Amino acid sequence: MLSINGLTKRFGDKIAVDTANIQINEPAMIGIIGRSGAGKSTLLRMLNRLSDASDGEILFKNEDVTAMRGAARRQWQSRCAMIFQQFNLVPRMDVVSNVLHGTLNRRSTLATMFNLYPRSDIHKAIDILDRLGIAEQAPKRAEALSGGQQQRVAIARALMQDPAIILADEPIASLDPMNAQVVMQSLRDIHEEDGRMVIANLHTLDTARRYCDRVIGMRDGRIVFDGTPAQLTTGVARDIYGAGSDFSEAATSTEIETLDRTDAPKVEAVA
Amino acid sequence: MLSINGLTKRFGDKIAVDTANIQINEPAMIGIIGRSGAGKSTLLRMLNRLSDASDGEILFKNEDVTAMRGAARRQWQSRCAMIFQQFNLVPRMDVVSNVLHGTLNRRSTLATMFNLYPRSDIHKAIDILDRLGIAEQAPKRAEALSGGQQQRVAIARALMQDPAIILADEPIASLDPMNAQVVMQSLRDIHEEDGRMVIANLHTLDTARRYCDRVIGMRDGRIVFDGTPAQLTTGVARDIYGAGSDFSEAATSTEIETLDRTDAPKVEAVA
Amino acid sequence: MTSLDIQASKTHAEGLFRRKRLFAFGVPAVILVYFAYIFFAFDVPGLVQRANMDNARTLTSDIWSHKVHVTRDNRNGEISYAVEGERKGEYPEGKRPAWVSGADVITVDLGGDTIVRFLPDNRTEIDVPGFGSVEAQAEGRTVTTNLPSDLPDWINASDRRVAIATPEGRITLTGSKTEVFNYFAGWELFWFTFDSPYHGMGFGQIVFGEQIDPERRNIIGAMSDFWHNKMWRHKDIAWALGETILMAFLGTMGAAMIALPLAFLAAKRFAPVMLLRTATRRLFDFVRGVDALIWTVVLARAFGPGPMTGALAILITDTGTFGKTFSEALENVDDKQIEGVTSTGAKPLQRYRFGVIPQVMPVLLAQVLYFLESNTRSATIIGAITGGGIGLMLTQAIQTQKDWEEVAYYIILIILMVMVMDWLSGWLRGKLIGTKDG
Amino acid sequence: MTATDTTGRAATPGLGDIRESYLAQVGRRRLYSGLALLLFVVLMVSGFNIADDRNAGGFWEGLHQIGDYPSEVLAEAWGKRRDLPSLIAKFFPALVETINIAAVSTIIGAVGGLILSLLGTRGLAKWPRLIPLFRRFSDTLRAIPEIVIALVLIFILGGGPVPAMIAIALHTAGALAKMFSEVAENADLKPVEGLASTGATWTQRMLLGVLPQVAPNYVSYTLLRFEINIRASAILGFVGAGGLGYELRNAMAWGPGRFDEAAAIFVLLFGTIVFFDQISSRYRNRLTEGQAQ
Amino acid sequence: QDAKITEFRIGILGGENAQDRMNNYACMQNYTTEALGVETKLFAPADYNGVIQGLLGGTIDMAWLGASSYAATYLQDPEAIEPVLVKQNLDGSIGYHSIGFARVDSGIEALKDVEGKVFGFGDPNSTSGYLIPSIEIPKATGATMESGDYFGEVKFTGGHEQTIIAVANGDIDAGVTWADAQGEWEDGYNSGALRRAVDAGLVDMNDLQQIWMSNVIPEGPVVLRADLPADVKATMTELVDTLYERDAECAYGVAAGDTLGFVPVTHKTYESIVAARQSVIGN
Ligand SMILES: Nc1ncnc2c1ncn2[C@@H]1O[C@H](COP(=O)(O)OP(=O)(O)OP(=O)(O)O)[C@@H](O)[C@H]1O
Ligand SMILES: Nc1ncnc2c1ncn2[C@@H]1O[C@H](COP(=O)(O)OP(=O)(O)OP(=O)(O)O)[C@@H](O)[C@H]1O
Ligand SMILES: [Mg+2]
Ligand SMILES: [Mg+2]
Ligand SMILES: O=P([O-])([O-])[O-]
Repeated sequence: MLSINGLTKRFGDKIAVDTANIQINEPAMIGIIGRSGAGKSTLLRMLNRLSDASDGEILFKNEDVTAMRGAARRQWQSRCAMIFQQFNLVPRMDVVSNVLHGTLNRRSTLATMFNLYPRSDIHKAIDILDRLGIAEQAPKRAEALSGGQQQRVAIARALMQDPAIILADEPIASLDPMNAQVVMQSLRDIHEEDGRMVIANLHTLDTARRYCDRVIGMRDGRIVFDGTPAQLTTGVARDIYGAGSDFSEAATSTEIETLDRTDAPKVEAVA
Repeated sequence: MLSINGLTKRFGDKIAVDTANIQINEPAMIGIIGRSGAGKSTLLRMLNRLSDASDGEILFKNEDVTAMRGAARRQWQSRCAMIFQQFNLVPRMDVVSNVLHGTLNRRSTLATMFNLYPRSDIHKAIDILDRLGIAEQAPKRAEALSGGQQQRVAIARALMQDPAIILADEPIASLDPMNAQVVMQSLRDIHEEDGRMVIANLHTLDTARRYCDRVIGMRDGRIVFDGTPAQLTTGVARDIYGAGSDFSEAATSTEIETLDRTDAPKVEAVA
Repeated sequence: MTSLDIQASKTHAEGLFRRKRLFAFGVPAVILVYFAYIFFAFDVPGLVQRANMDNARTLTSDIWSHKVHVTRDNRNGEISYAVEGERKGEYPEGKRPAWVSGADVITVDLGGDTIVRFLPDNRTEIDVPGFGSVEAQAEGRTVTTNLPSDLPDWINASDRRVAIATPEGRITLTGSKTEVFNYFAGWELFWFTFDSPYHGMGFGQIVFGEQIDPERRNIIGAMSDFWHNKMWRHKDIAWALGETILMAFLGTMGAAMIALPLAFLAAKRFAPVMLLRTATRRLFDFVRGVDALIWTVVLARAFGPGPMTGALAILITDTGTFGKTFSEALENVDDKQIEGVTSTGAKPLQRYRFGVIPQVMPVLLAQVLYFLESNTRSATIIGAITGGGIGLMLTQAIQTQKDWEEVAYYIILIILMVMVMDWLSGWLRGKLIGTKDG
Repeated sequence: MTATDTTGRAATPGLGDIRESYLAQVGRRRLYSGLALLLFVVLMVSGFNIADDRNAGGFWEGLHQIGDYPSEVLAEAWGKRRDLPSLIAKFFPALVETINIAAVSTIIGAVGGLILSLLGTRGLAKWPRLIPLFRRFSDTLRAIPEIVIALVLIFILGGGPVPAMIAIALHTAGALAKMFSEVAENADLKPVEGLASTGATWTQRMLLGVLPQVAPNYVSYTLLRFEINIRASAILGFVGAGGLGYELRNAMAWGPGRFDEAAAIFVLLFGTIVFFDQISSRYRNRLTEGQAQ
Repeated sequence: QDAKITEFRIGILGGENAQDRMNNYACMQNYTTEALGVETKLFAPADYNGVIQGLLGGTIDMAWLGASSYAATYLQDPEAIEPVLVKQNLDGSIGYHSIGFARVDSGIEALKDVEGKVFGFGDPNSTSGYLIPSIEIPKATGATMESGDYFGEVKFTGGHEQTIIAVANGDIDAGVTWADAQGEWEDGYNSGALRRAVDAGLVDMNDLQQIWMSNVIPEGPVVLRADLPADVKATMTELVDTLYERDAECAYGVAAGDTLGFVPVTHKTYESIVAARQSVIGN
């Protein structure tokens, strides 16, 4: 289905992604882990064609994604939604408008210039928001929402694209544990219910373990691990993170359960 | 010496200080404790005449401080120095200048405009800074100093005023435990060596106990305790803080020793 | 710290204060020296000598008062009555002020027992209380009087001209004419001129009273006569104010609309071609540097005098200013939003529309609205050069130096106009930036 | 804990309501922005037509002639380009006068604006009750175009640079007072209070407590104003006060034969404006950057 | 070329209060609208150059120019305008004079008394206010008109009215303006800038005295834009020509004082002025 062959990205001398090979044959939920600077974001940006690969190719259903230009590239981007750590919404616009940005590729430029969207799209946007549990935020400005809500708006925008693949670049890194859980669960639900492929960069091991069917580990631009969560032992993790024996998983955790084990007060989740 | 009679401050309906009566007959070191909003700052600000009393009087050596206006009031302020929680220095000016501001009341506006401070004052300022252990910071800008150093500059400015009374409004609330200790010790030394009266608002019990000859407790604007540190039992403290039986002194402590009892690393005090 | 170190510290601090003192004295001293140079370069001492305080007095009294001239032409004996001595202010045939009486001997009662009598044979008699009676006769080019040789300072007499200034009014006599000026508070003929039937009518009379002019309903007639007042020219002034605001509005908005697309060309992140970018920036610098003043002169040749020329001058200069600030704002946009929109497969225009415009709009609007107010002032000045709007009326009224009440009227209107524009732009700023979605 | 979705949904009011109210909101917004846009377009179009109508020449007829005048000037100036340096030298004193007017009025205006801004800022004012008074006063100063005061003063004081200088200074004081007080409003009051506690007078508090904080911004605004004032000073010369504007008007008015003079003056004026524009924007960048650090 | 016009634009020379100028021409505006059947607009730019530029740029159709302004326009574009009529004085002549004057109390009685003092011209494009005096006065003084050469300072006040006020106020010691030099000095002569200033109540002629007078200067022409349709030119020439007969009061306003009306004129009348202007440019 998705086949990444020898994908490489160079910034000057620096090799951010080094001949990455990944084969994905079914719409799985995949987590990419690795420490800061490992090349996770760069990989995802190449997948979405936000940046060009220096070498190698990406094939989706045997189409060469890396070769796409202009309209074809934009067409690809619309089928391959992306979610960012900082949400990357338009803060001054209302939530529904932000979600509707997911349809930009399909609509004529002129109509969208004046914010004119078909009524059916608006209904669909609100349905998606409802599915993510934030329908009542619909008329508010995006900047008025909490981080977790904003990320769910970003997911809604992604869903609005009706994409085959959803890429998520550290979607929960800016969120508190409670919101992190809600967002990850949403991604998982989307994967399970809609059967979409989800590839998420994650910087905590336990999240990857808990939500992903398959985990890819990167280190210094290279893929150093590719397997099931079960195969991801502490030893392997130490390898990926290049850490010594003092490495403790809890230090990278953002899960509520992990925190609950310490003395922090228990937090109730309220949507 | 200092006699506060029925001193009251109202902000609209709110009574911040309610008929406070305090008699101080000798230059003591006095700590005022009480929880946030108890009226400690308001009381000190009235003493320094930064704000006017709504009712009551302050007598110092039988002079009515509350009745002073204009130059007389500024004259009083120069005899009654004040130290603030946020230091209230001029951050963009050098340390010596900040200390010399303590002489403003004695100098003409024109002279200060042209930085015409007598050489003797400059020397004195540096001597004071030396006494507080920060002489080598003299030429730096105040904003370049650490919190503890800035507070010592503020104390130097107060000393420069050669005041009869030093008021200190939570002088250590913005400082880390190590700096807090240095600053409190400086105040204590000044009190002991120069025989100046020091009145300090403190929000931790143990600091008050450790450094003060006399402790005044305030609650909701009223003085609810006035006695020696020894008389300040945990029961009395609970009264002052309006806390239940779960009240623990450690929770309000900022002392290094207190912290040391927990697992925090030991810090060496460097002057 | 050792005592040696302390000593070093002290010396150091002394040095510090010496430097600070040098600075504290130096800056004012330099400014003082500069002012001294200016004092002589601008010839301030000469100016103080030349300053004409009489003019200042005329100005201040003219602003709040008016005078009615009673003039006898000594060659034909005709007597005319005119507000401010102007043709448009002349009393209609057969009418005269109430304080003038008599037929052969015309008596002008200036009030306070000061009385001027126009006698036959170009003779004039003036009663000034506490001084006595002055008699004068005009013959050919000379004036003879019974005045003694030593005169009080309010009388200025030669054999060609006599001027008497009493607290009640002024009288000047020359061979050709005898003039009496009677002063009154207020702006005369502000509402209606003498030829209007509504002159001298009260507000109530006009609104609720009987129909005054059989041809027209009172309110319509009164409005029309007020609007067409020949003396104060309310219609022309309203148009002039309108033209001034129009210049500011068209210039500012036009400039903003042109500068916005150009600013993209000047912003690094949107215009990868360096040459184009630099060219655009230099263009901005050029149109700004040439200044509205010169643009006005240049454009006047192509478009002639009028508000369009002024508007275009503002437009061109501000295109440069806006271009510069807009492109700075564009340089500082946040990438995240653009990237977010891009990642959905949006087309380039859509990227600008949703990724960039919502971000820069508040900055740009604030800037544009601020300029709208300040350009109202510029338009006043540009009008004075290119011949349009309230600016020209004001400068010319001031240059002719007589109708100071009109000048005052214009100044008040200009200040009000600028303040209203200031308020309006502030209000719009709040409305648009506070609520508008990109 | 995974039940967030359902709890979220339970709190949701009827989905239909949300749709309806959102669509209504969008409709309203479209209506308002549509109306605003329409109003703007109508204003622009009718404004353009009115201006075009009241202008002697029409916009479209004039457009192709836009280069006529400059090309005449340039042609003559180019023909006599050898005289240019001596002409520039000849008009240099007038330029100095123009710059002097701008400089003096900027200094005086800045001092006036400084005092007005301190007196008109909440938290700093010496007489808090008089704040509205000082604010209205600076508003009025700001609202009066320089030309008004200059021409009135020329009547009293006679021609020359002083009326222009006073006029620009007054306007500058008003304009700077507003910008200054916006800065002063955000000034940190802690140092001021610290100084107050030592018994410092109001002047000392402002001088030592406020000025050091606001100085970079004040200097930056003053520089910006200086650049504006050079333009103002040139324009006032054009309508009656001395300096470069006066020379420019005479040269331009005479027309062919003195276009070389006009060009020389233009070069001086343009050069000066660009020079000070560059200097002031560079310094302003430095000042504000220095502050950010 | 014979296209219909949609409006007719009259320019009025600067140097006087815009409102007064508009007032004086209001009657003319009505007659023109009546005669041409199109809207007539008046424009009163701040100075002479405004009208010159308007004529050159084709944005003004008719104006009464001064001789020097005519020469300026002619020199820049000989094809732009046609002189058609000239004002006739009460004695039938078509000339006027540049008058040098000063305050009576200044002690200045002749040009020689102005040596080292401040001398004021009007508008650079004025014949009487600049061109002629700048040629004739140096002949009388034997020095140039540069500041500091003979006169202490030479200024341009901007226009006739400003010169008169500047002299009356003492801002300048002496200045030049125009008059027909007929009638009484006390009245400001029969027509001219001084007469207008007197009529407007600006000055008292007793305060001023004449210190110099130029040779006769040909009165400036009423000009029409050359590109105007022939019938429009004919109508307007006829209208101005007969204005005095039609409405003497209006002619008084338009012609700045007492007049016998307008008579035909051609470019030939102004050849000497064109030459004079060229000679000044040559300097
Ligand atoms: N635009 C760029 N120019 C130069 N180097 C870049 C650029 N983007 C990324 N890099 C470099 O490429 C390497 C990989 O970066 P990347 O952002 O992909 O890492 P990451 O795994 O996403 O890390 P993080 O967890 O910090 O987001 C880093 O060393 C980074 O410095
Ligand atoms: N300027 C003011 N206007 C209105 N109310 C005020 C003002 N200053 C203080 N108060 C109120 O007066 C009460 C006493 O305040 P004060 O600052 O003296 O308390 P405090 O004991 O110093 O508390 P903290 O520990 O927080 O500094 C508080 O309730 C406060 O809200
Ligand atoms: Mg990353
Ligand atoms: Mg407090
Ligand atoms: O050109 P004139 O000013 O003399 O009419």
